[in-house]
Amino acid sequence: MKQPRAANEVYRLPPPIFDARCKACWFTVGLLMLVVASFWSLDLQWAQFFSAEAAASMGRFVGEFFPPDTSPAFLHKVAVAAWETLAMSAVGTLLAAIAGLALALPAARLHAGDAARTRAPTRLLLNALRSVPELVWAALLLISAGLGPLAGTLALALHTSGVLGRLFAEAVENAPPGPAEALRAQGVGHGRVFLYATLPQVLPQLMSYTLYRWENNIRAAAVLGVVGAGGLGQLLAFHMGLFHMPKTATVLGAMLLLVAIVDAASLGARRWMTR
Amino acid sequence: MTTAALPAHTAPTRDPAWLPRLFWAGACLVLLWPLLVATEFRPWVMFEKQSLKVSGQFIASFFPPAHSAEFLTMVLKETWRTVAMATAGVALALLIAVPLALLSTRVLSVSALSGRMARGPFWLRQLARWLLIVLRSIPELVWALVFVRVVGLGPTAGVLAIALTYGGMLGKVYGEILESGETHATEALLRNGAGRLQAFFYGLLPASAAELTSYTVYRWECAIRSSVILGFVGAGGLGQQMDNSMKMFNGGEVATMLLVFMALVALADRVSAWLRKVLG
Amino acid sequence: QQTVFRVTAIPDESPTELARKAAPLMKYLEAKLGMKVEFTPVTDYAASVEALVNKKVDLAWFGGFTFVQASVRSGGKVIPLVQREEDEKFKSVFITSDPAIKALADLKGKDVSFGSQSSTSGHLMPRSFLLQAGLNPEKDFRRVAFSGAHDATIAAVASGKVQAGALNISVWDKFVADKKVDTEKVKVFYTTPPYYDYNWTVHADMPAATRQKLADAFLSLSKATPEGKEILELQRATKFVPTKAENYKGIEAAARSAELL
Amino acid sequence: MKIELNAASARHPAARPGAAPAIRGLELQVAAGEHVAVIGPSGAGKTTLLQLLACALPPGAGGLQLDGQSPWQLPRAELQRLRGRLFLAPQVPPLPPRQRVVTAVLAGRLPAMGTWQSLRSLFYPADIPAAFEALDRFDLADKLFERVDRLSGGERQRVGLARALLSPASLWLIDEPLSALDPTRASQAIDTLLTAARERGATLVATLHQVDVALAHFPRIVGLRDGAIAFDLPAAQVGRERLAALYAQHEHELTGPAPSLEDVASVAPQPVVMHCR
Amino acid sequence: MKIELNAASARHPAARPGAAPAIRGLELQVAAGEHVAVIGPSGAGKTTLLQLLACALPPGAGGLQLDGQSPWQLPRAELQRLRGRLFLAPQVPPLPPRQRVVTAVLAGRLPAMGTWQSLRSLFYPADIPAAFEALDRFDLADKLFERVDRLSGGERQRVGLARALLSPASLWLIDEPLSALDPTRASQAIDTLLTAARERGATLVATLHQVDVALAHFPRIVGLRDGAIAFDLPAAQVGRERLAALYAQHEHELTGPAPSLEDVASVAPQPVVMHCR
Ligand SMILES: Nc1ncnc2c1ncn2[C@@H]1O[C@H](COP(=O)(O)OP(=O)(O)OP(=O)(O)O)[C@@H](O)[C@H]1O
Ligand SMILES: Nc1ncnc2c1ncn2[C@@H]1O[C@H](COP(=O)(O)OP(=O)(O)OP(=O)(O)O)[C@@H](O)[C@H]1O
Ligand SMILES: [Mg+2]
Ligand SMILES: [Mg+2]
Ligand SMILES: O=P([O-])([O-])[O-]
Repeated sequence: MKQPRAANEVYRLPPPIFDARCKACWFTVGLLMLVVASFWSLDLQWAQFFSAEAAASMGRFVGEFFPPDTSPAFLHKVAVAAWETLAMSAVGTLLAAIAGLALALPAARLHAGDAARTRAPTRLLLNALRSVPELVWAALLLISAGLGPLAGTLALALHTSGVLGRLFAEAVENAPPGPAEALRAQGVGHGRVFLYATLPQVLPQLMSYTLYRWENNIRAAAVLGVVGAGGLGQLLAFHMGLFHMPKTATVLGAMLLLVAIVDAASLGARRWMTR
Repeated sequence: MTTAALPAHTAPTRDPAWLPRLFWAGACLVLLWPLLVATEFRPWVMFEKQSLKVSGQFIASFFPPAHSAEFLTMVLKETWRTVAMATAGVALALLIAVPLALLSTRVLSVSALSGRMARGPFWLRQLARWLLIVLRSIPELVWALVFVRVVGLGPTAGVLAIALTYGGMLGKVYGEILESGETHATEALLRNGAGRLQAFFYGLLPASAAELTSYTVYRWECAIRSSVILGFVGAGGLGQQMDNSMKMFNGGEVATMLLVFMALVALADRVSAWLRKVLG
Repeated sequence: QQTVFRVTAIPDESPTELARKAAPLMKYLEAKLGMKVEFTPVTDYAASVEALVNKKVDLAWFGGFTFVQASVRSGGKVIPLVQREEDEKFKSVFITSDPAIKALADLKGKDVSFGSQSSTSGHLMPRSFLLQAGLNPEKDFRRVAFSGAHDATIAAVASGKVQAGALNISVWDKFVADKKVDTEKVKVFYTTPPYYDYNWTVHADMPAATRQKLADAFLSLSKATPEGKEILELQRATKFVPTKAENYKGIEAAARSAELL
Repeated sequence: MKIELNAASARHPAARPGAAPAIRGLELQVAAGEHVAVIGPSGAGKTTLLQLLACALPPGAGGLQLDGQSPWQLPRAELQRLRGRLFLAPQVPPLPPRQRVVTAVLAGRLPAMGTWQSLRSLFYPADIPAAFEALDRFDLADKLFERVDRLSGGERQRVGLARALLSPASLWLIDEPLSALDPTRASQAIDTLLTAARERGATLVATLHQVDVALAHFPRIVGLRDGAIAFDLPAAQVGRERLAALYAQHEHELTGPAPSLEDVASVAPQPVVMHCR
Repeated sequence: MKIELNAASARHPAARPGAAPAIRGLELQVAAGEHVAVIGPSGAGKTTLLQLLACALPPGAGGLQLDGQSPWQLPRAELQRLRGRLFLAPQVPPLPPRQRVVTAVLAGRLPAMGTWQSLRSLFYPADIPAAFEALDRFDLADKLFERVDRLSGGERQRVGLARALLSPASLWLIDEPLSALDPTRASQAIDTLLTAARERGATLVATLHQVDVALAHFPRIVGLRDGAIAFDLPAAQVGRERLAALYAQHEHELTGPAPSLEDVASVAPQPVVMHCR
């Protein structure tokens, strides 16, 4: 069989990609400038940071955490607080995942030809939900729901719905289009195309975002404690402010444990689903 | 040609996955109950007349947003400060996150190609994971206090605190994005003898670049929002002002700053969408 | 030779307010010390303690309890320099928006807000007097909240978020004077006995000469000069007087018995 | 379902601005119930043609009519209803990972299922016997409850085809149904598809690279090249020259004479004389 | 590269606990530079066999030796070096979306490139002429700078094959290289692969469903069925009974006599007498 050879050199570089690249170049330059300007305008004190004395001082601080307070009375208190934090973050995340899933479809452009009329308003709603920090939501809700875990839970749920809605929408937009297109060609509606074709593909992604947000919310719930929502956060702020270092260490240990559990759950869930 | 005409076997009548599904659904419901109790989940109390009235009053105090020239200049200055700290913090966080994420990604493990990861790399990966967990589960405030001791009050401690916690978060999420995408191409490269980094750049990155950048932009946006903690160590910023006005129930000021937050978030969204388009 | 003199303060009020209050004083100190003086407001009590203990600032405005914390953490290496005359007999007030609350005992089963957990007048002393009155906040109140600052406590009580709160009397007086609070709705129902509070503290490694110069600068402030008048009024002080570590033994004892130290 | 394409052109939305459309001025009439095989070199536009017919890609110019209606002029609800009567089996089986075979196959019936029923079917498969039956006709019944990402290439492809048997469509557009199948299963698959199409009177348009199979099983063959129709003939009239010209490589056109017969014939084992009936 | 499989078994890690291993007690010796075609029904274990040879799946039992070494006993660095001498082209081309063809093709050369050079090549392709040349041999040179997700199915497959030409491997494991190709391009592709393998003395193991192509081009044919070797013969000795038995359907074994010749032959156009040389 004869090997056909091209007589001409075909490979002139096509412009479009390089155009895109160059837009990217400009973007990169802009980004670098922003970073440089940031560091420059902040007048950061690096010199003091890299000295033996600095390391020793930080070491002493960390050393104060040991040994953590393991008296049964305090452990019991921490366990109760950890449970409260876990409950707040779990319920908040669950509510948010449901809301996020419901908002992801209207917020996504499901295929190239999708007019996506609901996309802009839904995105606006999602943006608004997540622009308001959890702390502010909590403060707002504290007024109507009163002190206690409910306000914290709902604050987490509201803020997280905004976050998950957006992340879910993007995961849906990024999913390989093949399976969905096949069903769409058959005239199956958006919702069912999502359930039968897109969801199985993006499920690990959604799951890992949700579990990750749960983990995040454990930390956030800790911060919310400051606003009177209780849990590990209130304990942490209390003992940290009073320089009760061994007690602080116990609280930090509990937070570490919660985060590690959720991390392991997320790892396990992903392994289980992508096996 | 013979096909189904030969009834060699008959259709099963039951889905074998049925019982486990039922069991897990039930288990979830049973687990949910104590959680709802612990959070005192009674959302209807919010819709009692008294509650509605107070929240209505507070929301009403949002209008008009504060717009005195002095306040606006202050907000402008603090906004830049916040943006600068968030940018610097995230930039430093990337230095921590990228190597750790590459280290902890299983898809890039050469030994895992053989089914099970070898012991050495397994523990190295585990170590990286734990490092990431510790980095992100210790609240920014604690880090900030550690750093105040050596760099004093001011933005340095705040930026470092953001860098460490966000390094932990970014590292973890990068790892997850890399692992939950399509890994077929990467595996093929590794199997054909390409190096780890090569496989990352030629197989994994093109498939998840959009996702990775959009997450990074999102984290930047979070850094802006979480600048409350920066105030703890005297770094200032919008978050601190917001916290202030919130505590004082100064609705007008809160409204102005929320508008600024929304604008920044919308900007981040725009950038993220554009990047997705370019990379996607 | 040091070129910048760093100052901070515990955030018993909002940082903007702190910065506003501090500005003329810093200008004054700059002139007296002959070097640049920089004031950094923080929102966390612990951060200001850590900063002074580790000599990252030279001068700090402490409450009685924060001073004790700094003294303990540094092994006695901080020196209280001056205090306001008012601080020798400082008081806290308990306020409420609930007409049913008329005495400390009525607080049982209510939501109560303190200031910051590290606050003297907003937490330690009110708690100490509550304990003396036979009330244990953790057991007897429905919920204990920490608003973070005195002005925030007023706001929390005024908005009905909590039924009662405890705070610094001078902030209360200022709010009343400035008509920032509706005294028809929010009322003081208990005022504590007096105790030693706030001071300006330096670290012990400061050269004695500088220390002296600093103390003199504070002590020579008087309402007679327009500059002194402005500063003293902002600080809500009649004049500054010398102080010493022994003054705060009582606070330390209260902190130990309330198990806060 | 009847198909009419009048001078239709189509291009992929993502194609380079300068590039020629993938389908150029195509004329095609297919009667209801007819079976047509589309053959042509790689990149000819076969897949694009099927997408055009499946209303997945709007024609850039020219007209498309299905059963006398212009789908792109229909109101959305109507279009959706029309689509419920189409079935497109893409070249790569469109199976999301983690789905079970039974769910993937039953998905073919979605247009005929109510929302509620389709939701329920996610938790408990709605019609296990039907899925079993369809799979069995492709010799795959034993994989009914397997996950689709744990199948071999050929098994996945057959799952994609089994879906067609459950769809309520009257126009089947099947893109390279045999690419991953061994000869026996290929023959079984094409028999099954043709029989099933005949049973329910569905129109069948399939693209194929197996010229021999196409000639043996389909009464009508459309040759596609560079987005245009090279020939449209009854199978018996498709001669070897036509095939040689259809599959000839581009360079040859430019630089030399039309490829000799051997070029094409060499695909088959040498002693076999192919494509001559 | 020399291959030796001694009573090797292998199962997919995700396979059901009770399921039989996909490869069972396989004996296979392939000399360096030999060209072998593996044929067999869908689900026989062809892909699994290639994965086993590519050190992608460890043998559960039995031994695998490549060039006299047991890859699974090698230290990891050695194993990875060995992998650099293997090339596995999966059944579905492993092309990440958004990548350009030139990059995807050059990725075949990664084992021979330093990290730095491979990074640089992301920004500007390192060896455009080599990629062009490789693509040209598959009649695809005009798509050099196209994005891989904007190619037709056959074009994608050829990109995957072009990658082999750039890889520094001495053992090529190619999984169904022709599944999406038309006869002419299939013939060209298989010619190119065999010529290139011969040129560099590489061992080539390819799985194929096109029995005719396998018999015509490969000197040695291995028939695989149910994870075991059904026959391993020179192409000339593979008779039609063997093929018929190889591809027979499971039901037939259980319920009826061995399939008649026509069953298999019907795959080819009727008048053609296939597989008989
Ligand atoms: N998504 C796309 N975007 C842009 N161009 C495309 C896209 N898909 C295919 N093309 C181009 O359109 C032309 C026709 O492609 P099509 O997929 O219809 O070919 P085909 O006949 O199905 O080929 P094959 O036999 O290889 O599957 C080709 O030149 C191809 O490169
Ligand atoms: N990832 C997997 N997990 C579990 N089982 C698998 C997996 N991949 C394939 N199998 C099973 O292993 C057996 C052999 O599959 P293999 O892919 O090797 O077949 P094949 O000969 O390549 O078939 P085809 O011609 O259809 O590609 C099949 O029964 C298949 O169902
Ligand atoms: Mg195609
Ligand atoms: Mg296979
Ligand atoms: O100023 P305080 O320490 O009393 O809050």
